[in-house]
Amino acid sequence: MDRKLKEMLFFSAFRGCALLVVLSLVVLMWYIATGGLERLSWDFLTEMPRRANTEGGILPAIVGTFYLMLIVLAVSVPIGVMSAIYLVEYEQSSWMGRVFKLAVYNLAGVPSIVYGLLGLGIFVAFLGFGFSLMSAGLTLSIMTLPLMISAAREAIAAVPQSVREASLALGATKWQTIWHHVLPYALPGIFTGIILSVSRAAGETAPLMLTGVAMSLQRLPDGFFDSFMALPYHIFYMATQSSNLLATRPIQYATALVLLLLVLGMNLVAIVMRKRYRDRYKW
Amino acid sequence: MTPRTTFNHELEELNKEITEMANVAKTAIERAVQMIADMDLSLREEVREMDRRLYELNERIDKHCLDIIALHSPVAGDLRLISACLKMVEDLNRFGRYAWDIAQIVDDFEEGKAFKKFESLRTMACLVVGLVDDAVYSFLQRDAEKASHLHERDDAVDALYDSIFREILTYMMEDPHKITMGIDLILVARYMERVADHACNIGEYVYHMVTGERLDPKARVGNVPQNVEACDRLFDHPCPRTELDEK
Amino acid sequence: MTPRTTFNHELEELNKEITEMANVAKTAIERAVQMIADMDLSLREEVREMDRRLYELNERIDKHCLDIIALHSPVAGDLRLISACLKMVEDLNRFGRYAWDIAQIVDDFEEGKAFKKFESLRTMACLVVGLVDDAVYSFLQRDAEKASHLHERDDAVDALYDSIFREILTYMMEDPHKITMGIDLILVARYMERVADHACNIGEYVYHMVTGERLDPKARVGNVPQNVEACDRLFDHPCPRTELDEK
Amino acid sequence: MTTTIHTEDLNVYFERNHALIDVTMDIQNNQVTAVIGPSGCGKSTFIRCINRMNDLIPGCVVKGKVLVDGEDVNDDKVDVVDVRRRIGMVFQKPNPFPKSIYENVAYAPRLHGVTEVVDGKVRRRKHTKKELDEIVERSLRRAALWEEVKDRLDKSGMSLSGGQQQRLCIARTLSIDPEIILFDEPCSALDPIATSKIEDLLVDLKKDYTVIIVTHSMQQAARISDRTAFFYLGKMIEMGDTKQIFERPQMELTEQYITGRMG
Amino acid sequence: MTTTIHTEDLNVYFERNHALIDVTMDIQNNQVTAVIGPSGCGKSTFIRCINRMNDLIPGCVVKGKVLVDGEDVNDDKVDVVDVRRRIGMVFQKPNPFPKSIYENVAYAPRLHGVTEVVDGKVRRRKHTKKELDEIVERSLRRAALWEEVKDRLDKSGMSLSGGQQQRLCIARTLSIDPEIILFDEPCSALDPIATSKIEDLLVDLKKDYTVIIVTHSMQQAARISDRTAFFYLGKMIEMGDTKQIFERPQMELTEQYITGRMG
Amino acid sequence: MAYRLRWKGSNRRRVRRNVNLSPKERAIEIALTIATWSSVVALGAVFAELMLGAIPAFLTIDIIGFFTGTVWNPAHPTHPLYGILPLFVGTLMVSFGAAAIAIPIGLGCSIWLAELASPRIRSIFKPAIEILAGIPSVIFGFFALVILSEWISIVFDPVTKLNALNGAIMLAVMMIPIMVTVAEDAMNSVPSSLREASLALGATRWETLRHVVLPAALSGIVAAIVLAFGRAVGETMTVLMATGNAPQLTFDFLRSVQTMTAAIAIDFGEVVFGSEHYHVLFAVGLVLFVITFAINFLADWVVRRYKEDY
Ligand SMILES: Nc1ncnc2c1ncn2[C@@H]1O[C@H](COP(=O)(O)OP(=O)(O)OP(=O)(O)O)[C@@H](O)[C@H]1O
Ligand SMILES: Nc1ncnc2c1ncn2[C@@H]1O[C@H](COP(=O)(O)OP(=O)(O)OP(=O)(O)O)[C@@H](O)[C@H]1O
Ligand SMILES: [Mg+2]
Ligand SMILES: [Mg+2]
Ligand SMILES: O=P([O-])([O-])[O-]
Repeated sequence: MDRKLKEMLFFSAFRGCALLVVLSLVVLMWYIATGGLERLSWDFLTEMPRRANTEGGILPAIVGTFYLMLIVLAVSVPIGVMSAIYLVEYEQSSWMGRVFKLAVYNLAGVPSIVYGLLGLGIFVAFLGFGFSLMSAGLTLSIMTLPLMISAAREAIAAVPQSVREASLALGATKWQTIWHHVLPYALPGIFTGIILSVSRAAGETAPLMLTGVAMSLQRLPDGFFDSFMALPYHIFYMATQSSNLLATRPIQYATALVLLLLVLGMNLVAIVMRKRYRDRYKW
Repeated sequence: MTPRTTFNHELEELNKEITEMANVAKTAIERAVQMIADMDLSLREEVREMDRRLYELNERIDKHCLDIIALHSPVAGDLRLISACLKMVEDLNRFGRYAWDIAQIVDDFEEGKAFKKFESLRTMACLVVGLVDDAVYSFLQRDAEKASHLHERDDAVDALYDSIFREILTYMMEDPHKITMGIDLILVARYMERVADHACNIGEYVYHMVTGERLDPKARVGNVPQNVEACDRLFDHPCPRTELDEK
Repeated sequence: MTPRTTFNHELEELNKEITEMANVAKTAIERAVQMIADMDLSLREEVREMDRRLYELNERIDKHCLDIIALHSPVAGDLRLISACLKMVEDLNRFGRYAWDIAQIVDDFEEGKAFKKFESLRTMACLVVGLVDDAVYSFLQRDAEKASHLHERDDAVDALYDSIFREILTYMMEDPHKITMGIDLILVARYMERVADHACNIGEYVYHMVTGERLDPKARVGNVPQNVEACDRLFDHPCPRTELDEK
Repeated sequence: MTTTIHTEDLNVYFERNHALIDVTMDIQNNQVTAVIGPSGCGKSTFIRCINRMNDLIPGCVVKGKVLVDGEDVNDDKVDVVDVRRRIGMVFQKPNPFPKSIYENVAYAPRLHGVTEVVDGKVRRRKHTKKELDEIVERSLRRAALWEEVKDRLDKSGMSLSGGQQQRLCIARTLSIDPEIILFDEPCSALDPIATSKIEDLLVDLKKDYTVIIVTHSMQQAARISDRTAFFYLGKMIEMGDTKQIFERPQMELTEQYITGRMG
Repeated sequence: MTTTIHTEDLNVYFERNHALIDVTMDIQNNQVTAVIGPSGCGKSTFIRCINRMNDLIPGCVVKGKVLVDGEDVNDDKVDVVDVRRRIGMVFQKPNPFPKSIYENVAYAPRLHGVTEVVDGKVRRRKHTKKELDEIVERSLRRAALWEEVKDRLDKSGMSLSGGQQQRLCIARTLSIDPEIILFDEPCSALDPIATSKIEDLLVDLKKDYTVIIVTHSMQQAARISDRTAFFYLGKMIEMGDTKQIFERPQMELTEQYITGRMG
Repeated sequence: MAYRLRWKGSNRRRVRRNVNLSPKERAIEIALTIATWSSVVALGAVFAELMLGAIPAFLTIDIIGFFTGTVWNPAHPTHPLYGILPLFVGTLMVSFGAAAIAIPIGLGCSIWLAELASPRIRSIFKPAIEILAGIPSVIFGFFALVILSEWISIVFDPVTKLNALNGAIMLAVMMIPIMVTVAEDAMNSVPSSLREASLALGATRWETLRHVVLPAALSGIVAAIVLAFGRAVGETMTVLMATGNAPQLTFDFLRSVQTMTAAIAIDFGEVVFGSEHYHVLFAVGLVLFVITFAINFLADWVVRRYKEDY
């Protein structure tokens, strides 16, 4: 019967697609992993780069990325979560909601390089932070803010209205309701959003290029207004600009592997958390 | 669109059955009274047949009412209708019994014409047939007003029964040979009195069915002129309201 | 835990009421018969009181049954119980009426001891009280077996009535002065026959209530030895089964 | 065209859970058969066996026979798609497709096309527009919905009220002219007024179809069904005429359940 | 401690939608009052006026008086939080907090603390552990749930069955010892057996509380309530003793609705 | 990244407020309002800054030439040419190329995942794909630069090793996880009751998928495509490293191209603050911003226009 045949043909094609996707990603990871493991060592992680990055480790890059994550965590998270709470629980005039929706929805899709321009214009030039950790960190913070807000907002809005009503009907005040019920139940979702945002910031390169990431430093940044190195930029730099591209390939691979592990690890945590959260609260 | 087709259908069925039963019961009483009036013994078998039919209908409607209650959980007006039916059938069934009892007694009479002499018995028969007729009518027409006035006429019947009883007693004392017949007459009167009683019961049920209120028992106390004038008409047209049957 | 507390509670209430009514009805009949047996006219007021009480209970239980149907949509056994109650109350009420009727007649007697002479009337009274007793018992005990046998005894009562009727007739023919009393006696017999009839009705309801089946009308045809031997016991102990009342 | 159903020693397992135990029963045609019982007793599982919807549940094993007109639907040789075409199903929550009302009803006929015999050869062709229009109108009329929607057949099925949606689902099922229609708690998401419309429709449908309905509401079973089956803990406890079940059930359990004394 | 409620010319508007029109009614204490009516007639809106849950709905305007023990809860001077503490509410879908059973019940008492008068001064303090334990046990007992959960108070409230969850919600409401308890279709998500347990509980609760219940099921209203109010299109059509409403309603509309002839 | 920017219940109206707020409650509300406004300001700054940066450029250079010029040579010491067309075409080539590869494969994969894969496989596959969506772009760029380009040069023997095809393929691999997660979500959120309804009418699984699930999920699928496309347009590092960075106007996939993002990233390395070049780069950024803005709007419009309520 042709109806059956059609079904079979299409379904095989879909299986083929899936296989292709798996294959391509496995290949990618395989190359990075095998290439990177060659050079990866404890020393590589804990030493300063030497001789124009051709030797030594990548400690400043790791630390720089870590600092960036810290700034994002400190700036974007509280503002993002608070905004999300306000938007879900308090906001009541329709125009403000619309403006917000517009801003957040569209700014999430704006290319990261554009945020780089912003950072350059405002933090580096206008506010005079110069090419520093602070400029880069704040830029990344603003870049991840839409992601943060919408993640937190979704998590908060996913707490069913019935829980709020239950709490209010017991004579709890609005804030008590939010604090005792909405936030705790939304927390895993918010955390997921936080981790995703921070890991996105960790892997982002383009804005850093405009806000002062350094090609090579023999030291750790000694403050938030110092210049810094970062893992993704280090990969880019070593792969395209450094003096001896071929000789430093192992370093490039290893750095890529480190970044990959860092970001994937964080994402994994986020996803496991979300899954557990979903299992835990089945409304 | 009124929903609940099945339920409405069942209620219609029930209504048809009870209408049939009411008409049969009424006719049975009328035939029995006709037998007294005209000594028309040919009606005997007919009355018996109707008695049987009433018994059957009693069973059937009873079961039907229970079905409806069990399956459709009627409330309000529907429930009152069904409860009225449940009770009414017993009374209607009794009509049949009494009609048959009367028919049997009339049948036994040696001196058929005896009844004719008892004007008051005739009057009573008139009253009772009128009562039954009105009871059935009030049910079919859902006429609470009419139903509420049956009691008053029943009181008239009761009074009449008392006087008939005394009359026949005197009559028997005068001529002991009439004792058998006298007793028969008394029983007939007694039966008719019972019929009137049951007709009143029907009135009570109808009243409750239509209004949702119980008929105030105190209303029974009041005494009302006895409407006997319709009597002759009744005897000439035994089923004056058969046009209702189609309802 | 059996749920539906309210419903169960209502059913219990209903059961209590109907038990009370059954006992009052039974007692009323017993007292009436006692009046015949012992010419104990002092019981008259008591019977009247019971008649009144029965009338009240009739209204009340009726209403209660409707409440339960309207509010709780009973099915199966519960529904059968309620339908049985709905019908039974009418019969029990009749018991009261007849008891009162009997009481009134007995009261009228000039020659009170007349009854004593009529052994068969006494026998009949025995039978009837036994029937009523058993009808009530079968209801209280949900005893379908017992309920199904009431008919047979009713046939005995009917037969007895016929013979009493003839007997009294002869008696009246012999002595025309006894006519009034004769008629009274016949009416008493008649009333008792009716009571037996109603007791049978109760039996039918109980049978249906317990088994869910209708009592086969053909079972009525069968004739069964008349259990008259319990009679004397009855007259000595008018309420032989009062221990059930607590149930 | 109507059909009898006969199940024999039907057993259903979900992994370790024995959800249906030795159900043997007969369902007559042109009747409404109601299936009642407490939650989780296997009512849904039972009717989903009849059109093999349980196939969709991973880990569900069905043993025993379900004979529809003498043919075992569980047989490997039987075409599931065809079984489902012959045995329609209406679900608990109204689930119209998010398409227009017309498309909802025309969907299945379009899929199946018309099977004709031309010159002795069996041929499948598409419906003409006119044929489809007719099918849609007929089905909607049959589902007592035509009058309410005839002026807006191109509106989304989702724009209807709950009760209308459910009738649309019924019309959709009728469009392929099934022999049997299964209803799984079709009114539990509806209010009393919508419910009573659906009930009327069900009673009307039995003239032409064999109808099986699972319901939580005993009153509903009482109101509309001719026969009632009572399930408890995966077993069929009692089956009989609805009147008999509700007036004098044979089993103690049934009486307990219908009088609300279970639990 | 119980309370009477009296509403006067209560009107509720949702934007342009006039959802409740001139509702004037009296609710007596220690009774179960049922509110019935077709879908969308304003039943929920009505009871949500009593504990001001409508405040949560954007665009909802409430006019008229709701006097609880003579005090207008709609008054601006009245503390909403306090109103809600005194008037408990149980919702359609069981909505326990995803906390342990114990925490679910202990939540509200913890919030409110104990108000004591020490040395002539009003003082608020926290409950001691023992007091809390007592409250939890008492509330759960009152909700007929204690026996079923006493061994697993630390398990999540979500792990209970639907009927148990609903009773947990009731226990939670009882924990603050409200004067009035409002139920908005508390059984519509439950099966008949669970429903009948809740109904029993409701009847039991009226000994100590004033109970108002919105229900879709007329049978339920009939079974458990003392008085019944019938709403239609935002108006209160009739209110009276449940027996009277179900045996001889005064209004034609009421009769149509309860006999299922509406629509 | 599985979070789609979806907003529920947006049309809010005034609710009745509690007049008797405790001081604590009031303070909290104020704090939250401040936080919210600061994020509004921060986000508004993005647009404002772009405008401010770009305006001087539009004042000094030929606007028409900017949009129609075919040569991009801003670094020329005397006659810098600011024709954005080569960059624009480069961007479109790479992203459309990527879309052409990613859409069919991604769609097939998401259908497989949503409809055919067994629950166990799905429960592993879905998170895996989500994790991959988080791989930093620089790593894809690195892979394209080092490995993929080698393979392409073996197969096609192109003019330059780093070319548009290289970028397109790599971008496609990047797009697929984003697409799959969002599209699979959309298909998954089609209630199974619709599937059951169709199957119960005697439809096959393919027919059910084709006529019921896909139409119902259409808005989500289109949104997935548009979203992924938007990411491709805005992607910087991958194209920067993969396409060879030659700002030439070409339609040959085997030649090097430069995208707008890459141009900004590269050129900022050497521009002087406040120079004309500096402001032109802001102008390019503004164009990019407008394009992605438009794409997002499109996605939003599609979702709303074809959204099915079930
Ligand atoms: N998909 C499934 N996977 C595992 N077990 C299932 C599944 N569906 C049903 N069951 C189990 O099978 C038994 C019967 O379920 P079924 O859905 O048939 O009950 P039901 O009578 O329809 O109940 P309800 O009235 O709640 O719909 C239950 O014990 C249930 O837990
Ligand atoms: N949040 C809301 N916004 C706008 N209108 C509403 C809202 N809530 C209810 N309404 C409207 O108010 C009217 C009454 O609604 P309400 O929820 O009180 O009805 P109900 O009787 O509880 O119905 P149901 O039985 O379906 O719960 C309806 O017409 C409804 O459309
Ligand atoms: Mg089910
Ligand atoms: Mg409501
Ligand atoms: O039915 P009755 O014997 O009382 O007329």
